[in-house]
Parts: sequence; C-alpha cells; structure tokens
Amino acid sequence: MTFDLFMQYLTNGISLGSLYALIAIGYTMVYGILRLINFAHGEIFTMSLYFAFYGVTVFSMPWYISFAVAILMTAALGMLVERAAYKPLRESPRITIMVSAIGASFFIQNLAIVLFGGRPKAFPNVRLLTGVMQIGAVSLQRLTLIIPVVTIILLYTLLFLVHKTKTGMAMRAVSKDHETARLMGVDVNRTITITFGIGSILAAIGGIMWGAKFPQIHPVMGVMPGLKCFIAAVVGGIGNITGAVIGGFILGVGEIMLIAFLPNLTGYRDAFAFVLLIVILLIKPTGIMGEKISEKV
Amino acid sequence: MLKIQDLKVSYGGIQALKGISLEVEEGKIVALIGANGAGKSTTLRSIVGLVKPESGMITYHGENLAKVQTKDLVKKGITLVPEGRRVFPNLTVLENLKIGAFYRKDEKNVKEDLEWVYSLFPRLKERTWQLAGTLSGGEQQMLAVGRALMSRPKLLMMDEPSLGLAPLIVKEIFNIIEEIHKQGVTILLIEQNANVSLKIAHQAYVMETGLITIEGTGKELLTNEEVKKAYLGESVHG
Amino acid sequence: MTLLKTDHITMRFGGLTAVKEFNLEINKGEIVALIGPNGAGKTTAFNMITGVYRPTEGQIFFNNQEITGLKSHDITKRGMARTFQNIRLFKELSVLDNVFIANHLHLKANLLQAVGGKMYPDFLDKLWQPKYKREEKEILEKSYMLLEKVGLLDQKDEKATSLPYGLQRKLEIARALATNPQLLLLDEPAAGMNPKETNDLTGFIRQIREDFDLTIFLIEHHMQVVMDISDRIYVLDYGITIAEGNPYEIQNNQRVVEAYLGVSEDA
Amino acid sequence: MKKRNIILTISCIALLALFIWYADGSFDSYQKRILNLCAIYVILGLSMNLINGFTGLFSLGHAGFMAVGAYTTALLTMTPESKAATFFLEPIAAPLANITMPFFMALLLGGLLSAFVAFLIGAPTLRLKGDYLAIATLGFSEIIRIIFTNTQNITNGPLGLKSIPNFTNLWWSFGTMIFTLVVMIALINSSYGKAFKAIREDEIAAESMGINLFQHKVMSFVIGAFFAGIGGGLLGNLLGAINPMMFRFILTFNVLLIIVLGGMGSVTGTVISAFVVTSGLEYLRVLDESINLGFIKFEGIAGLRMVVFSTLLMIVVIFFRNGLMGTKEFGWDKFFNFFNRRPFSKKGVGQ
Amino acid sequence: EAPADETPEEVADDDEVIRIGVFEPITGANAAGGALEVEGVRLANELYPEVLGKKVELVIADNKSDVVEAASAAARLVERDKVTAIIGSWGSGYSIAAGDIVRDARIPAVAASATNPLVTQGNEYYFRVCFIDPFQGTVMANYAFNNLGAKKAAIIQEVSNDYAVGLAKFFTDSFRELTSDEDSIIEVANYNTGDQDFSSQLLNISSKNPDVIFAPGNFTESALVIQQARQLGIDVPIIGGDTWETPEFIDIGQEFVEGAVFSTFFTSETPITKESEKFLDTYRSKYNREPAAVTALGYDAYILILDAITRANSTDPVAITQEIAKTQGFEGAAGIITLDVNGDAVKSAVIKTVKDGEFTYLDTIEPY
Ligand SMILES: Nc1ncnc2c1ncn2[C@@H]1O[C@H](COP(=O)(O)OP(=O)(O)OP(=O)(O)O)[C@@H](O)[C@H]1O
Ligand SMILES: Nc1ncnc2c1ncn2[C@@H]1O[C@H](COP(=O)(O)OP(=O)(O)OP(=O)(O)O)[C@@H](O)[C@H]1O
Ligand SMILES: [Mg+2]
Ligand SMILES: [Mg+2]
Repeated sequence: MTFDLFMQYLTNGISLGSLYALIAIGYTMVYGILRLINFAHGEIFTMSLYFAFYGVTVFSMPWYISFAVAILMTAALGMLVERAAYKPLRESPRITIMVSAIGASFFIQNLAIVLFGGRPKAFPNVRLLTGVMQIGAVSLQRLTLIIPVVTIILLYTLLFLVHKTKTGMAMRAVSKDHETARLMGVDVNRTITITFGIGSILAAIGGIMWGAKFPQIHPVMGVMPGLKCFIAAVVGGIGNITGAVIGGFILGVGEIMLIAFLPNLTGYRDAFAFVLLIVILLIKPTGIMGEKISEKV
Repeated sequence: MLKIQDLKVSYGGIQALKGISLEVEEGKIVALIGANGAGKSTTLRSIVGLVKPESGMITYHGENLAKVQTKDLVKKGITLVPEGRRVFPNLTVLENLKIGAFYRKDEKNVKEDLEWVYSLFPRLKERTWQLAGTLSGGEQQMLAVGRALMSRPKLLMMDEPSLGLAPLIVKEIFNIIEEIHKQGVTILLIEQNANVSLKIAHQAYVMETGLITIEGTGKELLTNEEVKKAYLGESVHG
Repeated sequence: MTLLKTDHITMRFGGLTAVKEFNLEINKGEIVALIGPNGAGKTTAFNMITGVYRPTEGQIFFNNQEITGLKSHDITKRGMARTFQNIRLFKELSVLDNVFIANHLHLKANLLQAVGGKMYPDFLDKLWQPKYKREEKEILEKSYMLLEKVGLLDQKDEKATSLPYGLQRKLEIARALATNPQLLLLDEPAAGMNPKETNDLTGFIRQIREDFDLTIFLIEHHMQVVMDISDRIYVLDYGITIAEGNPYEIQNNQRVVEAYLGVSEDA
Repeated sequence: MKKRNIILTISCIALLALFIWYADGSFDSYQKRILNLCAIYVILGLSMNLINGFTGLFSLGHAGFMAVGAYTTALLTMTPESKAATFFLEPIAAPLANITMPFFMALLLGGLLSAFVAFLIGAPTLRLKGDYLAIATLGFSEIIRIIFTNTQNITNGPLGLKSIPNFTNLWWSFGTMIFTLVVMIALINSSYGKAFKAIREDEIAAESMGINLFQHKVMSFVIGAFFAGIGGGLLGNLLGAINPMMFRFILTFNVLLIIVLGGMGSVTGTVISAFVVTSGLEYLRVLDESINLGFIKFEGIAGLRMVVFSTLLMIVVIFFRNGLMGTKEFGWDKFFNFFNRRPFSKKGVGQ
Repeated sequence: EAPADETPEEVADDDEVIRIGVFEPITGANAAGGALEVEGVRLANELYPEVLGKKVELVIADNKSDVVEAASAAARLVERDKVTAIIGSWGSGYSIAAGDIVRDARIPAVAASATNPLVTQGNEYYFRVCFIDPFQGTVMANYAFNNLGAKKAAIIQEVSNDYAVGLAKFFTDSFRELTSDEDSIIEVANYNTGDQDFSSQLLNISSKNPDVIFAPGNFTESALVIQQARQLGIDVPIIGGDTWETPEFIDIGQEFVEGAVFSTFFTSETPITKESEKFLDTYRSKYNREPAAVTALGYDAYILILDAITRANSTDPVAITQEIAKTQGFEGAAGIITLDVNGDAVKSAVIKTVKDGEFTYLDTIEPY
C-alpha cells in the first residue's frame, strides 16, 4: 500500500469515525442520565433529516435556516418521545422501559412510512459542505474537516455542561436516585426532559452531517447508524462522553482499515462493530472509559 | 408547625398506617420511636409526598402539603435525611453537599454552610473528592446529614441517622442534632436508639403496627414502664 | 483448633488502603467480633474472607486450606456463610424459597434428574421414587426446621420483602444456616434494632451457635452485644489492627477508647 | 405432581389433542399457519423467558439461536435434489449435500447445535451484566447472521434456502409446545430453577449462598438456546423458505415483546401473550386494506397497521408495567383456591 | 372489501367479483419497490376493471419486507380472501417464501420484477413477466466487453441481497467467458443492505485499476456507491442492473451518476407495443412523470392474468394457470412476453444510461 493510499484510507476513517462519534455522544448522554438505551435515538436522527429535507424542498428555506429549524424540531420531538414513552414508566422494570423504547422507535419508523412514504428522498446538497478538495493525492469533502471540528466542540461543550454546571449536577444526581433528587429540590422531570432535548439536538446535528455526507433519507435509515453509534458509545464506556468520541473514532477508523488491510472480509464489515464491541467488553467489561462497577457489598 | 391528622397509608393491600395524628411544634425536637415495621419511615415519606396517603391531612404552617410537590418542599424549609443514607454514589462528596443546596441562590452563604458542615464532620473534608458510593456506611450517613444541612432547613426530619454508626459517631450525631436545634431548626427524629433520642426529645411518640400507642414528653416516656419494657431493654442503664 | 486464619491480608482501592496487613485467627467454637470506626475496613475484611473481593496481598486459610482468591460460591461450599450489612435477600421470592435455595449447593441430582423428578407424578412414589424427589423432600424438611428455629414458619409463603426489617435479618441468618456452615459471618446483625430487639438477638446468636455447632465472626457497633457475647475482639482503625483481646481488655484499651468507644456512659 | 393435578393436566392435553385433530381436518391452511405460528412463538417465548425472565440475564441473542436451529433443521431435511437446485450459484459443501434425515432427528440436532453455539457465546459474554450483556448478545446474533450471509457454500448466502419440506404441522408444533411447557415448568420449580431465580434477584447473595453463578447462567442460556433452536427449526420447516434477513434483531424483539407483555417470569403469561400477539398482528392487517362501508370507501393506508400496532404495544406496556401476569402463574391449585374463596397460594403451575 | 372477521364462506359466495391478490412490501426496507409495482397494478385495474363480465377487485397485502410475514400474507390471500390469482412480490426472497403456498393451493402467481431463477424453478404455479438474472448478467457482461472494450472488471455487490449476488455471479461467468480469462474479474467487494459508507471497498477496487465496475444492488446504496467513487476520483464506467431505474437514483446520485449504465426491462422513449402507449399515456396524465420499469411490469402482470382468464373463459385457478403457462407473444406494456418452460418471460433487455439528469435509452438487446 502506498503512503498516499494509506492517507486516503485514514482520512476516510477519521471522517466516518467523527460522524459516529457525534451521534454516539447523544446516546451516551441519555444513557448516562437515564440508564436507558434510547432505542428511539436512531429514529429521532432520521426525523431530523426529514425536517431538514422538507424545510429546504417544501418550505424553500435557505439551508442554514432549515437546518436550525430542524434541530429545534428534533429537540421538541425528543422531548415529546420522552413524555409519551418514558415518563409514564419511571418506576418500572428496566426491561419494560426498554421495550417501550423499542416500541417508540417502531412507532416513529412506521409513522414516517405513512407520512413520508417508503421511498427514499435525496437530502439537499449544500455545496459549502460537500465540495471536494484535493490535498496532495488525497481527495476529501469539506465535511471531512468540518465534522471532526464540530464533534470536538460539542464534546467540550457537553463536558462543561455535565460536570461544571448545576444542571449537569442535577442530571448526574437524577441518574442514580430520583426520590432523593426530588428531596433536594431537583425537578426530576424537567432535568430528564432537558437531557432528552440535548440528546436530540446532538442526534439532529449528527443527522444533518450524515445527510450531507450520505445524501439519502428513508424511514428506516436510522437503524444501522443507530446501532453502530450505540456500539461506539458502549465501546467507549457508556455514559462517558469522552468515551463515546473515542469509541466513535475507533469504530470508524477500524472499519475502514479492516477493509483496507483484509479486503477479503468486506462482507463481514458490519460484523466488525460487533466483534470490536465484544472484544472490548471482554477486556474491559464497562468499555474503555467506563466507570468501574464497584458495587459495595 | 407540622400537623398530621388521621393519616392512613397502604402498600398494595396492606395498611402500613392505620390513622395516626401527631404534631410538631416549632423549635422542638420530636422523637418517633417504635419497633421495626411500625410505620415510622412511612410517616416521614408521606410528609414529603413520596407515598400517597389514602386519607388524612398533613399541614405545614397551616398549608395542606398534599398539594405540594416533593421537589418544592425543600424551598419551604422541609428536608428529609432518608432511611438508608441515599447519597448520590456517582457524585463526589463535595457535589453531594452542593446538591443539598440545589435550590439556593445565595452562593456566599452556601460557602459558609459548607465550611460549617466540614467542621461538623472533618472526615468528610478529608474525602472531599471521593465518590460518595465508595464511602463506608458511616461516612455516607455523615454525608447524608451534612447534605440535608446544606439546605438550611427549618424542619429537619431524620430517619434513623445513627443506623450502623460507631458509638463515637452516634454520640457526635446526637450532639450535632442538639446543636442544629440550638440554631433554631425544628427536628423530627426517628430513632431505634430510644434511650438517647428520648433524652433529647421534647415531645415523643411511640408507634406500633401503624398506630400511635403512647405519646408524651421525652422524660415521661423514658420513665414509662411499658416503653422501658418494650424498647429500652432490661439491661440498659440510662 | 484454628478454623480461619488470615496472613497479612491487604486491600487497596486505587490509592486507598482499606485494610492493611490484617492477621486474624479464629478457633473452632469461638465467637469473635470485629469492631472499629466507620470506614475502618471491617466489611472489606469480610468481603475478602468470603471471596467477594480478592485481597491485594496476603493469604487466607480455612480449615488449613488456602482459599485466597477463590470464588465466593466455592468458599461457601467449604463451610463458610455470611449475612450482609445491607440486607440482601431474594426479594421477590417467598421466605421458604429463600431458605430452600441456600440448600442448592449440596444438591446431588443433576439438571436432568431434577427436571425429570419434577415431572414424576406423586402417586407413583410408592413404586419408585426418583433421587431428586427424595432430596427435595429432605431440603424442604430442613428448611421448615430452620424457619421454625427463627420463628418464621408462619410467614413461609410471604414475599421476603414484605417482612419487617428485624425478621428480614433473621431470615438472612436462616438462609445462611441452610448452607451448613461451620463458620458464620454476621455483618452488623443488630443494626436498626431497638435495644429490646438487640437483647433478643444476643440470645438468638448464642442459641444457634449451640444448636448448629457454629463458629461465629461478627461485625457490630452495638457494644452491648459485642461485649456480651464475644470471646475475643479485633479492633480496626483506618485499616490497621489497633487492638486484639477479650472484651475486658478492649474496653480498657486506651487507643480503642480514643478511636472508637469514646468516654463511655453505657458501654 | 399431585394426582388431581396430573389428571387435570392430562385431560387438558387430551382436549387440546382433540382440538388439533379437529383443526387439522377442518381449518384452512391460513388458520393452521397462524395456529402453528402461535405455538412456535410460545416455544420461543418460553425459551427467552427462561433466560431473561427467570434468570434475569438480559439477552437479545434469540434471533441468532433461531437461525442456527432453522438452518440446521432445514439443511438436514431437504432432499439432495432440492439442495442441488437451490444452491445454483455456488454448490453446497460436500458432506451436507447428501445428508437427509428424519424431521425429529434434524430438529433435535438443530436444538443441540444452537445450544452448543450458546455455550461458545456464553463462555465469554455471561461475565457481562445488564445492558452490556444485552448489547453483546445482540452483537453475537448479528454476527451469526452476517456469517450466514457470507458462507454461501453452506447456507446459500443471501439467497436463502427454499423447498424446505413442510414437516411442521399442528401436531409437531403443538406437541413440541407441550413438551417445552412441561419441561419449563418442571425446571423452574426445581432446585435449579430456584437457583436461576435467586440469581435474578441478587447475584452477590446467590453466589454467597454457594450457587456457582457462571455455571448456572450458562445452563440457563444453553437450555434457552436449545429451545430457541427448536423453535427456529419448526419455523423454517413451516415456512418452507428461509434467508438470513429473516433473523434480524426485529425477530428477537418480537419474542421479547411477547414475554414482556405476558410478564417476565411468568410461564402462563408467555403462553397467553404469544397467542394474543401473533393472532392480533394478523387481525390488524385489516388496516392496510381499503375498507368499503358501502356508501363510502376508505383507501387503505400502507403501514397504518404497524403504526397502530406500535401504539397498542406502547399503551399496553405503559398501563400494564409488569405485563399481563407479572411473575404470577395460573395453576390448578390457584384455580381451586379461587373457587374455594381462599387467598391465592404462591405455587407455580402444576406444582 | 370484506372485513377480516367475516367468514371465508361468505366471501366465497360473492361470485360477482374476481379477487386478485397483490402481495408486496408496503412497509419495511423494500417499501419503495413495492409501492412502484402496486402503482402499476392499480393503474391496470383502473383501465381494465372487469373480466368475463365480473368486477376485478384487488386485495393488497403487505409482506412488511419480511419473509415470515410474506408467507403469512400469501396464505391469507389464498385462504381468507379466496383470491383467484396473485401478483408479486418485489424482492425474490418474498416471492420464494410464498412459492409453496401458491403451489399447494393451486393458485397462479405472477411476479412482476422478481428476477431470481429460484422463484419459478420447480413451481408450475409461479410465473413472471420479466427476464431472469442470468440473462441480465450476460447482457451487462456483453455490454462491458463489447461496447466498453473492458478486459478487467471489478464487482461491488450488495452481499445481503440475493438479487445482487445472483447478478454478480452471472456477470462474472459471462465476462470470464467473453474475455477467455479466468482472472478478468480482478476484485469482488461486498457491502450490506443499508450501508452508507463504501469508501474503503472502492479504494480497494481502484487500487487494482479495473476497466469497468459492475455494481449490482439496491438503487439507494448504488447511488451512494457511485457518488463516493466519483468523489474519490475513480472515473471508470460503473454499470448495474434494473433496480437503478428509479427517479431517486438520480436524485440521490446527483451529477455523480451521470454516465452510469444499466440494463432494464422497458423504455418509455420507444414504446414497444400498443399496450405500452396506452400505459404511458395513462400514467403520464395521471402522475405527470415517467413510469419506472417495475411499474410497467406490475401492469403487465395484471393484464396477463386477465388475458389468461379470458382465454380460459373460467375463474378456476387451475385453468387460469394452464392458460398463463401457454402465453406466447403477449403484448404487454413492457414488451412482448413469451413464457418458457419454467414460466419465465423470454424478452428483450433495454440498456439505459443517465444523461443530463435523465434516464436515456441506449440500446435494446434481444434474448440470446
Ligand atoms: N414499598 C413497600 N411496599 C410494601 N410494603 C411496604 C413498603 N414499605 C414499607 N412497607 C411495609 O409497611 C410497614 C411499615 O414500614 P416502615 O418502613 O414505615 O416501618 P419503620 O417503622 O420505618 O420500620 P424500620 O424500623 O424497619 O425502618 C412494614 O410492614 C413494611 O413491611
Ligand atoms: N469498592 C470500593 N471502592 C473504593 N473504596 C472502597 C470500596 N469499598 C470500600 N471502600 C473504602 O474502604 C474503606 C473501608 O470500608 P468498609 O466498608 O470496609 O468500612 P466498615 O469498616 O465496614 O465501615 P462501616 O462500619 O461504616 O460499615 C472506606 O473508606 C471505603 O470508602
Ligand atoms: Mg424505617
Ligand atoms: Mg461495614
């Protein structure tokens, strides 16, 4: 393999990895606070793309306005899902909540089919983002540079939010004990709603970046990215925001490099995420950056 | 200050409280004692709205608490140190204390109170940055009390604060209770350690299987034959 | 004869040394107590001995066999049982099942025999009885006997969590006894009990020691209990053994008084 | 088992047999197919409930086990000719090409192979807990599917298998269902089953009571996988055609849904729920079709059925948090207690 | 339409109506394809609402893009709705799953666009109005070899899609034969349904310098494959199969799919038969756009069944089946249909390309 080719693989890997990372942050965020695998995250992600799509095509908004509106609407959708599917189940067994989460994900998926039809749509092309540049022998989209920057900025914003602000403290308290948090004067429902709002905003930003890079939308498109980004979050240590970013990069770069070095395994590419997941969990059962489960006896 | 009238509570089909009435006067220490499962914790949990009463009335300064959400009670000055400590395991000791003052906006006074709590429990100061989940039982209890104090309560309710504590610490806790009381905080205390709690209580109630069977001043109960036999044990010399 | 012996066991959590070079020796038939301030490392010591934690350093011997690092189920099989500081019953299961399950480790029937035995109709028992059914009957009888001992027979079909706290503690002890232990470890058995109940508990512990020929090792903060029933006492402070001796010696040990007991009125 | 209960149980089974005999003769093949599916979903539900509901292991690997069972059974029952015809892109690997065996043997082998795969998977993953276990098992199930997609000379890759002999009929599916039911009830009421429940309630306490956690978890996992494999085998031979896309996560979810709706840790709940969900989904098909009320005609809205289904699902989950039965069971003793107006006893089915 | 809980007897009594079942993926991953076919069937039903003086009613069943559901949906059509014939399904896998059911029930089924040979193989009740993958693969191999002068080809296929894998295989066989070079396929890369990043597969391919890339797969993935190839600077011709002919292929692929070449069933630019014109006129006036090939095929499946009913002069499914099997030179919208012994249509293939954002006719290839 030539150096140029290797660099091309690497840039592709980083570009894909940062996209995974971006979406994984949203997963981790919601999980960290609610201890809930938000299976609807992938669908919320999908809906953000539809919002952006209709903003540009039907309402003829400029792309930046349409994207901003889409992000806000997605946040609202996320909060709505939380109210409808999770809030009534606060004190229920985890598995019930999880089924409700999967149910919500199904609901959105099928609703999208009914509303938007099953046929794919082309995501609006924003030249500013998708233009191709040539650096040496490596060709890359502007997005390839933009996405990692956005990811890192969001990472630090969130770290600040969760660890340095009062809302963040409330979020972490709520994640362990609703009753006591209430006793301390924390508005548990509001905190959770905010968490979902933020998680959904992240999904939307990730979604729009995704759409710009892979310009097609259809109602079930969120499933695979959803699953992979969730895996990225687990690999990094679910609940840990930095971990999600690390996990995303490992997964993205790993997938690309696997194919680069072992071309015979292209058919197994999707299995890579799962194999990575299992290997990491076996070495470190709570993921790379995950908090150690030290149950005191 | 706090008045409970004919409170009934059920879990599933089982009635845990069968109609109790009690009163906490401002500035007093009131003790609630009784065997395991008598319904003491249930009483406190109904006051803060964590369980929904079947019937009965709880008023605080004349206001019906049934309409107040748990999260707003702390603003009214009611704080509960829950049974079993319930510290936030994933927050550091410092953050646990800070969350006690969650609703407060007076940053400066909060800082002062923090120092005060640290001076009451030097052990907590040593562990400022440790995650609360890894503290020992006793340390967690101190943290739970400290956290409650951070909200500057007017009415502090404690559910078995001495549970699992070393004798020295138990003594300390009771000293602290008296000290907090001196600062004008009204206290409603549940304790198994009937001896000590009755000693410091102005008013006391004995609960048995969901009913209040005996009430009186702390001194009265200390000398009450029934109480002695049932709760103070024979070999205890007070 | 030495039943349990630890040789310089140490437990570190990150930078914190919870227990440091703890040496313990318990003889058959003794009641030994472990006391010390909160956070001294008592529960941690229990956890190392029962295999919940693996000691960072040091060795543990039970019946002269090394058990360091064994899984806790293995240790239980060798005759050691415990209760927990925060009660850990099988919450949703009945009182009887809680005790029944503790017999599982001695079950000889394998999975197939058990399933087959369960399917075998009762009325054919006269002709031939599967091995598992015989075993199950023995286990049931033993469980009833244990429940009777701790006074829980009437509540045998109730859910474990529906019991009052004090009875839950007793159930936990009954469950531990069902594993046929030689050594029973009790972590703060009197916590949450009032003085009257505490008194009763002391009698109860003595009673089961006689009935089941037990050696007992316990953690307790109620000095009344500790001083009443212990043959010997170890005192930990910041993970370090600061004293060891009989109740009289301990009560009069200056270091212990300073670190733990305080100038006492009622001890 | 008590004599009375045995007699009652046997009479019930006899009644069921009578019903099947009647259904087999007079129901149309569509109705029979739904009944078959119901019985198969009972088997799948029970097997998953053993792992998730009774042992408390959060496993999402069912589709993988079913795939192993379905493919094994199918490949072992297909005739050499139909194999040759089906594998028209890449010929089937040598030893498999000519093996054909009776359905029973094939089904059993399917279950055993699935159990063996579970054993291999369980050894590493069962050390994980909670959501981590869930995602790892889901991962394994996906890996199995991806492997099946790529090993063309064994599974025929994405083309799948067709002309699988339709051995599955009401007798087979209901017979296996009864067998599974009886074994499960015996198992969960035995000492081993109680040990499983103890693990569900509190792992640390269970281990301290001398229960070898790992060994028992593997046991439960492997038994569950065995029955999942059998369920998969029955399904494959019912449909006559299978392909890897069938065994996606959604299949696991269908089964999960059944046990959650029925009640995690309730055998009776699973049985009821499997029937309700499977037939209910069929009834909802009406929604996709246009409805003609004579004077007014509604065009069917494609996909509405699934929207309504997911809404119903969420409503049920939200309003019956612990499922239909919780961890409760229906059994003869309870049945009689009810009629004698005595408080319910806590015994399991058929104890 | 009868509600589902009505008893089958009541439905059957109603003999003024002939029911034709349409089972298609209406929801799930393949909903797009299903929708296109249903469109064609509906259109045909509007144009030809009656046969033998009876009203023809369509019963549409969703197979949810799922094999288990496909079997149930087909069984339901057969047993509940008592349909006389069945159309469908998009996606060979679903059709295969329904195969046993229609055979056992002795009801004829006509697939519109399912191209996998297994659909009809060994099943005298299953037919199709399209050609099969071996033919299509050969057509494209010929095109690559003859028209493009390619000596080395690379393949990127949707490995979890039976259609793509089959097509790739037939292309490979044919191309090897044409080049008389066993190593003329220099690289085979796989991806899975739903994947969106293909960059590493494409880099692997480009590092081998092929003359042409054959990329059979679903149009959504294919559009992205081509887009990413172009963005990576790979400029060799990329060719594929019939699924590409959907408007979304161009919407998604934008300028990148310019010049992509594929085989398909039908072209609206040069109507083949009278029926084609009728179909095109109605379609254009109704939808105001160009129809997809599979829509025309859905249309053909319907009129073929109607024709067979007329020929049989009976509504007995077995008689209809026999008539369908005899179909010779039937004029459909998408060309002249002659069914071979397997029940597969032997018909010409059309080669199209994307030019200026439109599908443009290139050539017609007659059956070999
Ligand atoms: N969540 C619950 N569900 C069902 N029953 C409960 C629940 N909480 C408490 N109970 C029952 O209500 C009764 C009163 O319990 P409560 O906790 O108030 O007693 P207590 O006096 O605080 O006892 P303790 O000294 O053990 O803390 C007990 O019989 C207990 O079993
Ligand atoms: N899993 C753990 N991770 C980190 N630190 C731990 C862990 N378990 C215990 N510790 C620390 O070890 C020290 C000893 O704890 P331990 O629970 O043994 O105390 P104890 O003597 O039982 O106290 P108490 O009487 O309050 O129960 C404490 O400071 C505690 O914070
Ligand atoms: Mg209490
Ligand atoms: Mg302790």
